[in-house]
Amino acid sequence: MKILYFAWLKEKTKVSEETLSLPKGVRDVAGLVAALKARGGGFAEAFANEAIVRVAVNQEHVGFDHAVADGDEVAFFPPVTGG
Amino acid sequence: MKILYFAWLKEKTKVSEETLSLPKGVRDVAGLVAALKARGGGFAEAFANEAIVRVAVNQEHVGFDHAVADGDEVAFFPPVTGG
Amino acid sequence: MIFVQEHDFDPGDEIAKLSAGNTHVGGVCVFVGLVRDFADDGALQAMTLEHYPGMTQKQLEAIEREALERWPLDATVIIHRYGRLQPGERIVLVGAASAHREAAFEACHFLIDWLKTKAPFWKKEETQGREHWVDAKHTDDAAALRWNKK
Amino acid sequence: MIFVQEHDFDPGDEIAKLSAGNTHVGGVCVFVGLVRDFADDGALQAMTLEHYPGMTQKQLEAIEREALERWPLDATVIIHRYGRLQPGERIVLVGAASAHREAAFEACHFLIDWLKTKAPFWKKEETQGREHWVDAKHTDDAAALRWNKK
Repeated sequence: MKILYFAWLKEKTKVSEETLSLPKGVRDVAGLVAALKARGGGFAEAFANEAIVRVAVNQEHVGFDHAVADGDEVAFFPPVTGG
Repeated sequence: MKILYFAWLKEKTKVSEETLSLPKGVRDVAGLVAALKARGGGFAEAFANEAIVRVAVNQEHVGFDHAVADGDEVAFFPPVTGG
Repeated sequence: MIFVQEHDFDPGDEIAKLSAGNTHVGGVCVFVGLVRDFADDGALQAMTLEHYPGMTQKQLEAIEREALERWPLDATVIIHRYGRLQPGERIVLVGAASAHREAAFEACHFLIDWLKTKAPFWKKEETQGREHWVDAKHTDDAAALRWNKK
Repeated sequence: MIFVQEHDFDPGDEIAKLSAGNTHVGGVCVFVGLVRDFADDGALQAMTLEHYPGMTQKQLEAIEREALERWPLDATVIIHRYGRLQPGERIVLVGAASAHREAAFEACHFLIDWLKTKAPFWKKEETQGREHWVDAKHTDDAAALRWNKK
């Protein structure tokens, strides 16, 4: 699966894009976030307050309870501020 | 006083502008309309349905109960349709 | 700024002028009204806009002043044409610039709604070779009413 | 029409295109968002707009499609820039053209409100020599909520 990070999530993780295999036992966004957080460092920091993190799976806004599968494109970002 | 007519009121009265002395006993727009109507012909026709006639005294929208005096500029027109 | 004129105007220029030299402006909202090719009774060949010159300027200034009092605006503009116009031609432009998007939107909406019921303009349509004066719309009255202060 | 681009755009051209060749259009409403010279914590030197390329186009198309379904529109446009922008520069333009004034106004308002909460753009402000990401505004969420179907 492809994981993307934007805005301050990119700055904290120091990663804009990475490809990884679906971690074992992970079925939804919440599970994926827990797995990423477990890496510690910038990842733990980026997801410290999950309430201010938004997620898109395959370029659609979804909730943390949305399913994820290998092959998905998952993006993490703050609430949008364009316009 | 100066009287102005616009749109179909001008077409019915065949007058766009006229100057006249305040008719005797006329104190308000309603009285002025009655005096103009009494001329008959196009004037009677123009004011046949007073509900669809609007009036401005000295270039301000007013009601038929508004006072008129010599020296006033009184304009009669249909509800506005610009924009 | 108020302009009552027979000639056309340039919407791009007007948008630019609403924020020219003022980097406090965060949003500009503009509405342009055009002559449509249809009327209630069929295809429209042209329309003629008559107005009450002395009063028009005064009324539009009052409408603009009201908008400036109600919203935190940096600039406003109203341009209204008169004379004979054909389908596709511009009739009117209203615009408002503000630091805040909502203020720009609401003020622009207010300007056109109030103009439609307060500015002394009358439209005569030419359809099927006949001319007739356009009746005022109840929907315009209703639209203007929403801006009455509670 | 959707345009996500680094370069500037011409609001006058966009207004013209919204009714070009279509004399059924009676009203065009356009909103232009500009970079202001101030931020919550002081004077703003510049801002940088980051976005999520693949998703941006898709989301803006969905927002435009929703507007076209809700109102009787003849044309719509959304242009959003990204990259580094200075005070006074244009960021975004949304516009709608319709036979009816209310439809043009509401659709235009809807486009910018939904864009503000759904399009994946993020602003980083440069103030007092420091950079920081802009927080989302509750007022933007509230503005977007009003368009939710009852």
